[in-house]
Amino acid sequence: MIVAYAILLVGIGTVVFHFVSPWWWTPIASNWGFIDDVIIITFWVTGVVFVAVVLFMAYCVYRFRYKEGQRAEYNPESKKLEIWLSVLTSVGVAIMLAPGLWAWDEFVTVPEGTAEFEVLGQQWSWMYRFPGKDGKLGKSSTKLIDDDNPFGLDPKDPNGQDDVLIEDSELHLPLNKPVKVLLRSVDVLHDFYVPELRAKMDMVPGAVTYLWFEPIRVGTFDILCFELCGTGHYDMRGSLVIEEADAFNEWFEAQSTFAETLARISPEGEIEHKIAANAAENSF
Amino acid sequence: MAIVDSPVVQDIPAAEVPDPNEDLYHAKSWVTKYLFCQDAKVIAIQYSCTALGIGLLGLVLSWVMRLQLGFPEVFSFIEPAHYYQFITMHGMIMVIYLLTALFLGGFGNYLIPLMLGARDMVFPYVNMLSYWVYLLAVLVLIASFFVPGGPTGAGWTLYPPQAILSGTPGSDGGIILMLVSLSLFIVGFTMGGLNYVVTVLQARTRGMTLMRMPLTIWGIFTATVHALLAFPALFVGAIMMTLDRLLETSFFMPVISEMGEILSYEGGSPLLFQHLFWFFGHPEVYIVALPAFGIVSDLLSVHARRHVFGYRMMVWAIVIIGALSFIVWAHHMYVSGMNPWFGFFFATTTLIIAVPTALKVYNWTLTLWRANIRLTLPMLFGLAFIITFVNGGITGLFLGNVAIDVPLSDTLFVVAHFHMVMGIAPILVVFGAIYHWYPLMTGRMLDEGLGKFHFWVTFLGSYIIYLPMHYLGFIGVPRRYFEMGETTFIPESAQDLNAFMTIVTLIVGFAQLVFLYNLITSRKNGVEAGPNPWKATSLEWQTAKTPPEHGNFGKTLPVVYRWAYAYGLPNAAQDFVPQNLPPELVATHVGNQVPDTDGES
Amino acid sequence: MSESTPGAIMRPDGVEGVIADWSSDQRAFKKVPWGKAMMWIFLLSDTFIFGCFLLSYMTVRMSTTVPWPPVSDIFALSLGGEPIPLILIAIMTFVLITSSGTMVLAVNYGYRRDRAKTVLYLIITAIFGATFVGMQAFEWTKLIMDGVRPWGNPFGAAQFGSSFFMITGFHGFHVSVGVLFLILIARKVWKGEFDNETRGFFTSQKGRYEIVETLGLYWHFVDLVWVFIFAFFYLW
Amino acid sequence: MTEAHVEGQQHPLGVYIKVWAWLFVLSAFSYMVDYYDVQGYLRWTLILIFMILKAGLIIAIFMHMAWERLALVYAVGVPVLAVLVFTFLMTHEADYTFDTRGTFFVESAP
Repeated sequence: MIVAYAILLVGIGTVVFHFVSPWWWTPIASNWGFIDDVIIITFWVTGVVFVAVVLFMAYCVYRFRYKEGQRAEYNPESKKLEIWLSVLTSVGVAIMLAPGLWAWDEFVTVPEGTAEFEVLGQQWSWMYRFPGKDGKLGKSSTKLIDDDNPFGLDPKDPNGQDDVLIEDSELHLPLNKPVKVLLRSVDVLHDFYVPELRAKMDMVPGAVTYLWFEPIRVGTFDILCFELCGTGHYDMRGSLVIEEADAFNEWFEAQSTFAETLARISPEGEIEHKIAANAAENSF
Repeated sequence: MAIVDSPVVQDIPAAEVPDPNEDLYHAKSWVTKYLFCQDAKVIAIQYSCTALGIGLLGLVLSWVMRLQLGFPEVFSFIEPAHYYQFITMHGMIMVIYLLTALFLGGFGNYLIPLMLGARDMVFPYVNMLSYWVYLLAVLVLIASFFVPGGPTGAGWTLYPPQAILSGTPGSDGGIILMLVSLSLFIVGFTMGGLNYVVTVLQARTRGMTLMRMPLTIWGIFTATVHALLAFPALFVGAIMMTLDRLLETSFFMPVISEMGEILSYEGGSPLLFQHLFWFFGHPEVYIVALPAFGIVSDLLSVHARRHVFGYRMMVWAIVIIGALSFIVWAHHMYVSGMNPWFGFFFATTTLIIAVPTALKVYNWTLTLWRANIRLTLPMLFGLAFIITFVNGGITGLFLGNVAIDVPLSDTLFVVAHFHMVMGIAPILVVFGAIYHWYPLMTGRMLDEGLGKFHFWVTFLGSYIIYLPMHYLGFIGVPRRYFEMGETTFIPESAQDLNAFMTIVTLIVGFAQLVFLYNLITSRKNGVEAGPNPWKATSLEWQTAKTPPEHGNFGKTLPVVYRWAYAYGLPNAAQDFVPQNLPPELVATHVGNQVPDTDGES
Repeated sequence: MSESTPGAIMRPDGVEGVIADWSSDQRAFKKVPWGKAMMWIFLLSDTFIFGCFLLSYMTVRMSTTVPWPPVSDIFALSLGGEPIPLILIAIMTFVLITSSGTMVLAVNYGYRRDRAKTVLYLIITAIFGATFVGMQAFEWTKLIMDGVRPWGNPFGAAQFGSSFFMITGFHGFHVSVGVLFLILIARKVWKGEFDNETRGFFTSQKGRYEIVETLGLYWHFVDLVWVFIFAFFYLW
Repeated sequence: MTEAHVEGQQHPLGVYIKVWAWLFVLSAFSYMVDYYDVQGYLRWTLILIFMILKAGLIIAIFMHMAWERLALVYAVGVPVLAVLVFTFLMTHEADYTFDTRGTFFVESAP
């Protein structure tokens, strides 16, 4: 008896907790609201199964509890019932899977013409790189990384000259403009995640991964590393400021380009000279 | 030709192999009888004790971690590096050294020969070696706590490059010992696993067809096949990572700039390790789950006094789940940066697995329908398993469905999910199984009062730890964080919840100590069980002596006439008919055991 | 079927036989002794190990942007002035195949209870196996002299050396273990332990000639793996 | 197992010798592929064909698979499919990695 009530309590308690829980996802700040919707669909489908199973169990435990001399029903299987259950389950699974796959298709297919920028992860900080006026990011190599070239950009690549480098963990993005984030790591696995954006992806050294989203809400959000990356993992934080285009442009203009950083490093103008020569060579 | 015998077919085929174990070698000295013993039952107990011992260490580690999470900045002795070492060792110990070893090495060794009517495993010597290599693996694992730099803190997934670089605690000796220990475990396990598989396939008694085997054996058998085919991937990964660490080969290591210094690695693929790891890692989930599925089916059936509903479906479900689990591995890697189209493939295969799994759940509950349910301890644990497993399985549908996994992966939702589904649920079955078979192993019952206390605290406690944890995951609280510090998105109340979970963890942990106490004291003080105290039908309860001796059965092996679930047979004299009761006695025989099992009495 | 098998049942063949065998009692693999069944399943597990080694090698080779070294030239050997590509590997292949041939003879004579010939062929097989390992050692030495190391080499992608030493090393280890067991079993056959079913010193299990076949399976498997290594590593 | 002697595999020596010879020939062929420096798809096809033939002969005759009951053949053969699926997927993974490297990284250090 107590056991049946306990099972009932656990079942009902779970559902009640679901509805009264103060812990729920953060208000969304990107275009990925559909993912939240799929979660809700999944909750409904699976919730019904959970409640049905638990209630059925509680009933059985109550109704068919042990009585001396009583004999259980001998009825090893019922094809009809099992086929019905298989079909129903398959339908339920399809209801969850279809929107899931659709959402994934959206997630991995970046719309044509989406602006790109790069996030660079390393133990245990974030840096960012935007393409300059040419809209193209220059090629890089981890081997080129040193104190003067923390991004490991190729000085010979003309596309990289006007890249805007942000050696700071604060990132700004303009509102309502879709962006493709190229993710690069120079040492170990990291993961770029802003809970309000719902989109995350690992950064794999020796490869470049990506995700895309469209910011739809102004605000300042936490950037967290979501893939264990060593002792300082929990401390690898950044912040994302989503703001109106004007404010963003103002911030963006104040940042320096790769060419400028290189020039700053060599006041003799040696490298600058070399760059100019390179650029001239490639400009035709 | 029918694939399955109908459940109660009474005829038995003629013998093809006359008692293949007739020349079983009996040990003569104390050392070979109890220490270097070749008897599967003794090996089982050695395995179980070692697994429970190392599991206790895993439990203690979880307390320390919870203290840090519940009360950050209170316990100054827990540093970030320690925290990461604790989570790594906790995960590895629980998954591999406790659950895998206990289900297969422990229950597998004990039950396979007994339930199949065999005298022992087919190669007792190799079986014995299996245990000693396992013990060596455990010792190497423990040794890693004492090397400079301590054990590895790379997370139980051991992802390179992080696992072998200096930014991770234990990257000196710890990671090497971890990899060596895993390799040893695999070698040792393979020795045992070959025994389990061949015994099931080749050493059954007369009349014991595959479709008459108890589901326990089906679960353990399929899981062992899994282990034999999945562990190789981990083995290869471990060898390659050891080479990367010691010889600076570049299998998993691309060019790396570590803290401003360019390392000598070049061109390797970190994702390769993840694929190898999860090609092992996903079947590993089923290595733990399938024996639990099988055992719980038997617990429910015996104590509900009713046959398992839809036995054939249950068997096929185990086999199909087993086969599919080799092509779902990358659902652990949706956000790993792998080839994006893999997402479609793996999400589909993963959700297909939900169908046979759900059918198993239905059949467990349908077993209770019109049954005669005895609320014994094994039954309670069985019921609790269903609830926790359904809950954990359902959250698996969130994580398996590729797009939903994107926001949820690497949050506490994942932690809650896998603890529910492959931590708590299988452990509940382990407890149920111990309460169920302890009388067979020792001849005495475990104390019922202590058992009830243990059950309620463990079940309800762990449920209220992990249920709310999912919701922290929805907020976006990451796993593997030493402390959250300042954030803009986590409410204050989340910390209160964390503190609450920590307190409950400690209470649940205490209950496990009560269980251990029960386990030890009942050995001497428990009520005498007598033969077949649960009135079960399967062969392990039909031995001449309880506990069974070396050779398991008497002079002749039992002959099986029916499936293991002949409960409530309408025309039988009592509500259960042992598998080896000759058909002509079904209507008249009363008693816990079949007489004349050994032709002696 | 011999009369010594009590109650032997005629079984259907083909796919029907699969179903009949799997749904029968006592054993799923009819006429297969325990040791052989165990060896087959071990080999299946080992197949997964070598499979994983080879696919890891494939993955790193396909994903690195550094060109793969010219394998055939690296393994060339000068015989009489002209370097002949892969000649050593070819000889090694022939040696291993020959050993497989002698092994199969040993198994055959074992079942005929021809003690002397069984021992003879087991020993020949062991000698071929040892020769193979010796040539492999020579090959390793040559490569190391050429500057190939597990962590890098002067010819191209670093993964060439790492995969080479790892895969051939693991295979060579298998061959060496096989040689040890060949010698061990040859000794047992010579002492007649399989004729009078003496119990093993460690295992306390009775010795039987089927052990030679079980060992044969292992030895052929080692040969089989080499077929794949030869194709995928040396020729590809 | 008293009946062990009837359970063994006994076959005439001739078939072994023939297979042995074939293995030599096939090995020689696959060596010739390299010796005559055949390149491209033809090379890979030939290598695979010879490899599969050799492997088939070893498994079927030397390892007696041809004479075993299908129950054993399937039990050993079917699981190997898992490795093939794994390999197939890894070719795509490796290609993908290679492509991103080519797109975003410069080849070598200065």
